[in-house]
Amino acid sequence: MTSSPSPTISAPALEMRGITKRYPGVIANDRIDLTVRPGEIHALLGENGAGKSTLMNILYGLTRPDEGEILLDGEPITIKGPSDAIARGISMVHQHFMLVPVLNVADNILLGAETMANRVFLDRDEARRRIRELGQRFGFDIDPDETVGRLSVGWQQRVEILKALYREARILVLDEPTAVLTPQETKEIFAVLRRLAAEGHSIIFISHKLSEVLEIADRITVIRRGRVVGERLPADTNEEDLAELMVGREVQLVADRGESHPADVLLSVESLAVGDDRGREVVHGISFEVRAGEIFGIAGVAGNGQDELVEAITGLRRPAAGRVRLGADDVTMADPRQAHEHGISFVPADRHRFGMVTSFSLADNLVLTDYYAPPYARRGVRDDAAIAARAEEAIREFDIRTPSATVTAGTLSGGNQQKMVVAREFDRDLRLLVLDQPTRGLDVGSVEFIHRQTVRKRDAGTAVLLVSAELDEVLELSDRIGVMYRGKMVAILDGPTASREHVGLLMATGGHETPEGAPQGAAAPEPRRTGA
Amino acid sequence: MRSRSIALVGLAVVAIIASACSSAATPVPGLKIGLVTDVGTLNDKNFNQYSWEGAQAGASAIGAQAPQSAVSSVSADIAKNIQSFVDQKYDVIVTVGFAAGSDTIKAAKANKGIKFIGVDQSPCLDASGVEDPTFGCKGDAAALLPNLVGIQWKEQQPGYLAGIVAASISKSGHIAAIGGTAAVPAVPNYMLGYASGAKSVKSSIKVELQYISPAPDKAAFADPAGGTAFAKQLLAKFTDVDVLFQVAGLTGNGVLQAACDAKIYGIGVDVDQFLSTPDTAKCTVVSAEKKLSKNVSDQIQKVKAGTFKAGTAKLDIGSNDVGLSPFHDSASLITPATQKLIDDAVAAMKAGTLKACDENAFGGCNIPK
Amino acid sequence: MLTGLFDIPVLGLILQLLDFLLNVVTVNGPVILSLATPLALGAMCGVISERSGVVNIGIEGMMLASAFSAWLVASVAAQAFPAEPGFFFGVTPALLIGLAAALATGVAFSLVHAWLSISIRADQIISGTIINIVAFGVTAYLDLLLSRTSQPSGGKFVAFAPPQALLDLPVIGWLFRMVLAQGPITMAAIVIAVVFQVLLFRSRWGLRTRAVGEHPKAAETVGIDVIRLRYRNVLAGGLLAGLAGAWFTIDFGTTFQTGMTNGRGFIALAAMIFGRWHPIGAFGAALLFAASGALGTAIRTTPPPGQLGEILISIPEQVFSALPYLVTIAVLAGVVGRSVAPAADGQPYEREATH
Amino acid sequence: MRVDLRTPLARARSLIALPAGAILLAFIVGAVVMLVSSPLVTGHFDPSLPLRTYAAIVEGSLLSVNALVDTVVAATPLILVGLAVGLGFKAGLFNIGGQGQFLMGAVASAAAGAALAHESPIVAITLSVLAGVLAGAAYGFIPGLLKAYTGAHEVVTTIMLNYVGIQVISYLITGPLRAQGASFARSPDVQNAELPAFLNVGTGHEAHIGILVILVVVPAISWLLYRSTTGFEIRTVGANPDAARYAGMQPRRLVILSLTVGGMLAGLAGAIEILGVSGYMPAAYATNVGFDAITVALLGRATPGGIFFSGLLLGALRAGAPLMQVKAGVPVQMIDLLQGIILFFLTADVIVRFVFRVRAGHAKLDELQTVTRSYGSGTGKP
Repeated sequence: MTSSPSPTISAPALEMRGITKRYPGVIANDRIDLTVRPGEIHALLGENGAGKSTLMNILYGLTRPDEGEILLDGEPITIKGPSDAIARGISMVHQHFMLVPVLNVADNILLGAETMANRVFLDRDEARRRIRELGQRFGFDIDPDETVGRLSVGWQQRVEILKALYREARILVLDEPTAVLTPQETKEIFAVLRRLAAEGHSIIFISHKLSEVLEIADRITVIRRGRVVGERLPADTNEEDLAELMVGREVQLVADRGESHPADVLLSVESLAVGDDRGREVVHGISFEVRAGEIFGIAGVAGNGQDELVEAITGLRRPAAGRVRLGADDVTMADPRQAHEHGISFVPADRHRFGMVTSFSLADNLVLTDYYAPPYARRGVRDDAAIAARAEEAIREFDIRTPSATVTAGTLSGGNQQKMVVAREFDRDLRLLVLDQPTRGLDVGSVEFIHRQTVRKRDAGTAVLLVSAELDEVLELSDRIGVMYRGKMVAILDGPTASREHVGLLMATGGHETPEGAPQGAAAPEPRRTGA
Repeated sequence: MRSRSIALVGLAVVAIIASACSSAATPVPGLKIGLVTDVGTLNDKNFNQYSWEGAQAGASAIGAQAPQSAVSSVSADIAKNIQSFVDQKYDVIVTVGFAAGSDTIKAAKANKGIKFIGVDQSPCLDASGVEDPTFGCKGDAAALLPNLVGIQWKEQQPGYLAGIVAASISKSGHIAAIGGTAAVPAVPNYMLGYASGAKSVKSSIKVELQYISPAPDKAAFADPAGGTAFAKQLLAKFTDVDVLFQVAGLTGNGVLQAACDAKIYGIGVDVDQFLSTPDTAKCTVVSAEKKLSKNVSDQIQKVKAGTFKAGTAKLDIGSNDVGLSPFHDSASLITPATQKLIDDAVAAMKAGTLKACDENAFGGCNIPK
Repeated sequence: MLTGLFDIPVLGLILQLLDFLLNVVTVNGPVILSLATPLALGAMCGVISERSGVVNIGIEGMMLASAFSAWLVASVAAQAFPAEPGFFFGVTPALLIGLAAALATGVAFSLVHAWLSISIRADQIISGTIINIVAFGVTAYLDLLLSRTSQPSGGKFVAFAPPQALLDLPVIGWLFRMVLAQGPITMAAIVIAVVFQVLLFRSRWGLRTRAVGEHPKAAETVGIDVIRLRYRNVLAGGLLAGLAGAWFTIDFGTTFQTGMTNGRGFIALAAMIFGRWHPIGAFGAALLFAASGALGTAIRTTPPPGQLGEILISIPEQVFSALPYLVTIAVLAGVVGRSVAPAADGQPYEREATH
Repeated sequence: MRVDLRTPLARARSLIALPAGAILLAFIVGAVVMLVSSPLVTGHFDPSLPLRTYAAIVEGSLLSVNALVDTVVAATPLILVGLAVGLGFKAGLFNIGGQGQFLMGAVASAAAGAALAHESPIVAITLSVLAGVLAGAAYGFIPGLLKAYTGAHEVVTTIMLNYVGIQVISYLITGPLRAQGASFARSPDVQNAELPAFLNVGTGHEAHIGILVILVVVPAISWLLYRSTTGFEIRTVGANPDAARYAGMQPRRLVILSLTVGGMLAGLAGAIEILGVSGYMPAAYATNVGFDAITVALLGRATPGGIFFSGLLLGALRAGAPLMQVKAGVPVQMIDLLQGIILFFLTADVIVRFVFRVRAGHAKLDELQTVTRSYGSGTGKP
């Protein structure tokens, strides 16, 4: 893009021209142009898998482009690796923080850009001094000796930004920086970013969240399927426009989910308290009910206890207190097998970790939770014919694109893998369907398919518990919406009438007038460990 | 590409089979002598190695072709190796070590036409001629298995002589012997003889008898570093010990190393260690020898000469099959008085008036509780 | 002065035991330290490699191969360059050449391990197993063949002789005897442990090593070449294993014997774990394991008098031989505190950002 | 996807292409080593030495009934312990403890055999074998339990237990189990518990009935892994422990089960060796079966069928070793070396692919990915 819509006259700090990167079978980046000016916050907007990360990995030297060139201050350069990028003033804050949890803040920041007392030894005193100074300059007070693993996610992100500043980065790339933040933390980080931009740093802000992009960016580049499909100034655009660019057609933000006909209460959760892996309580006495034939959506910023709640209901995690009932049955202490046999189906958030075995055949994966029971097995002996028949049926019914049922599941596309999980979990005699981020990272077609299937299950009288970090997904599908904030259910709203703004506010503040989580002193940071 | 590798494999197979068939023929005149080692290696500076040297010497003495060795790397190899020599129609098979005893008896029983020489073995048979599971040894091995001779030694005799030397050269009156393990009779035999020899010179002498390992394992016989460490520890505790007798194979070579490091006297075992382990020659005063190589060689020559005598050959000082090595550089340490003590003891043992230790029915030493 | 208390039931027994332990350790300090040397060096080979994320169970094989080449090369060199032992540690050109050969062998074997586990991302435990099997096979094979020719040894380093006045000092004289009356490799091991400990936690290399072992991706994103750092560390580990091997044949002893490391590489592995992947900790664990062996020996050779002696003698001596292994299992199981490996230990690193 | 469209024959070829290539390359490297060292073997440079060596191995392991009997007898423990290691791989575990489990089985069956030496053979054999199996199982159970409940990594615990096992045996055989009257430390004769020979060709090469166990065990383990739901669970835990938990399986139970069953197999092998081959247990019983079995399991890609054939191959090498020494004068350690090199080329399959231009399917064991994975992850608790 040579004709920039920006009125700024300063020369571009960074230009990427005609960047192309091909992987077997896909073109991740197709002749992408990107121009970033000094002091500009430039948003790179696109769906998951649109090619944003590839582009940034190329900029950072983690991946080599097949074609195209990169110009820094008008000079063409080649970036051979991260150290090369860093040396040229380009730094990156990755979506999954690149911090070593067991090391302290200072060591994490020093790593790779060590301040040396002599040829061999580090000068930690000097490093601490510089870190404190930098932090104060950008409005936060950080303890360089705190172990990073003990910091909250928001503070970890500040460490990441400090890392970049310590390296005197002029161009700072942030990949989905708000994905794991609370709205309050997001606000704080935005303040930091604005300050950085004011000091002349260029910031590339990667996101797929329209509202954030509109709030923070000076300029927005939208990419779709590896191509730049448009550039906008926030003043000249709106969410609908950006969404259309991003997804490639007019998106109906509210899908037709029909009317629900809820019946009796099926799932009832009473004062449920759940601890995390380290034994700290992260779900504090939650109560709610889901009726047969309704979709109960749980909205909330990721990391507010949703995962633990879902794992407690599906038996993967033992609750610390409270009760979970399914109809007349007490399933509080059920293990996954018992939960399954009570008619609970679960589509987990991380399908590669929980939902499937990539080295197993599609057929084996389709019976992963039912393998032990008739018709797939009798008295401990598998019935391969029945398993094969089941696979054929599921492939047909759920439109799983595969050459056969015997291929290993790992060779399927993400969408087809999720269809496989959905086929297994939806297509059985079940009472409660628990969906945790069921469409994360999927293409639009698969998303629609899964949403349709979900509504169908509801209409068939199944109780559905839907957890999603995508507020839009929750709003789109839910008959009722519970909002989780810091391990508590702060509100339960009627789905069709809930307003986006209201839910968003609840997610961000928990319903209090003044948002909690005012800046915390670095001396006593909230000891919350990231899941990354 | 595929055809290339198939051709390669095919060629190899043909070549191997062809050479296997061709090499099966061509008989060589004279006795074919094979040696099966105990678990370990051939160069163990111990039974395996000196039996092997004996087999070589014996073969050349009778003009037979050079003997062949088969090393046993695990316990199960011993029987397999013996069988392999049997299959190849060897005439004399030497097996080394007490652990090979059972397999040697079995093979000797099944192959009466082959002569077996069992080093450090004493065939113990029941009346029916199989190995006696109760170790009563009621059967007459010489009659039941006329093709097997087990060689054993009265190690207590050279041990006794070494004890005389040790007591005579010790200034502190405190000496020690370190054995690999008490679980192998030869070791306590040496050591108990050593103790009584020393006491015969000076009844007040203090003698430390210590064993490195409870079992005849690697630590006992194949761990020189462990032997050095054990000896150093002993010497650290008894700082006045000034003569150290090793009865622990390769582990014992480490013991001699420790003696050298501590600048005290060492006494070698089995062979003349002044010659066999030159690294520690400077502190090796003498060695308590059994003439292993010579005895194996003798047995082979007896086979050739037709004087082969089955049963257990318990070799002793009477036939000079055990004794002390030359003193080499240490000759000046040996006073005429000491030499006389040695000569007298040898004469008395030969005459049968002196027992080197509390001997049991099998010619070994009774181990005191 | 404590002996008066020895008659008190139970407590008296414990006091007697402490007295005995103290006695064993003081008397045998130098032996314990020299026996700990190959364990400590082997363990530090493990530390340096695993701190960067490469599991190394091939220490045993690396030590064995190095012991063999130190012996063989020193022996050949002694014939080529005959020389009188020098003043310091009885050094001769042959010994130095042998030492160099041991180090080179350690590096060569660790290069194989590095290539397999870093470059082609093979399972690191299998790679270590290969090292062990090949090292044993090749040394045993050659040793047997070489024994058919008579091969005099190339001699050995001798222990340093500190001034007697130093050793006679009250109380600390013992310490001087323990540390100074040692061969060069033992002394080097002490120095290496201290230097390595300081470097690991205070130098750029140490920081990077720890980061790579915990979170290689994070290290890569700040411009650290994970692959190169791992290679370097594994090869440096090979140097340490080589030094440990040389200890067997040109420092503590003079001859090579098939399989002579006799499982000490695996005790080194145990020391590394027990020492919680710290150089000093590993050294301490090695000392402890060596002391455990010395204790077993002391109980048999010179048991303490009285009831304590009876109790100790009634313990099968195999218990003391098995102690390092049992302690390691207990540590791993968290019975005696927990020892946690670097987070990325054993995981191959793939450089290209995956999509 | 591609694999699926091939004919079974092509699949079979792709399965054995890499192992076969690795073996061939190892033999070539071994030949080079022999060639270089031939002056030390025969006193002069001898280009025919490698050929004579391999010829002797082939003759001693294949070219006669006796040779074949030897091969099968030598292969039996390798296959059994190989299955123990392979089963571990399937469950995502690296069982280096085959050696210790084998030895425990051996000593237990020796003890039982000695105690039952005068019972009827059926009773004596049955109970002695059982004792070995149970002892092996117990020795596999320990690392399983430690792994399941404390996260202690099985690689380290099993190595440690191997060495502990040596000391246990030293204690037992020099102490309570020592045969009275025997001149050296060994257990008493098992007498009636000895496994009878079913095929005795009258030449000292006996096939004892123990080898028939293979005909039962190999299909049984295969059935367990691929036909039973428990096997499905084991394979799931091995491939993805989190998914196994999600699917309602009990990873801890399966970890313990896999190592215990592995211990049973290794213990059985130990029992068969003592009752069928040696007849008693010496204090310094030496074996290398634990490490041989790792090669067997890897060469057989952890599948029972593969382990059967690779066990036979290594058994043949072991069976041919005596004749190799006798006829070619090459030290037995050449077999160890060959084995290490086979393992090397198996692991460094890039070399095999390069040399033979093999385009076979991915050879790495999927199961192995989980083996070292848990090594550093803190507890590694399933």
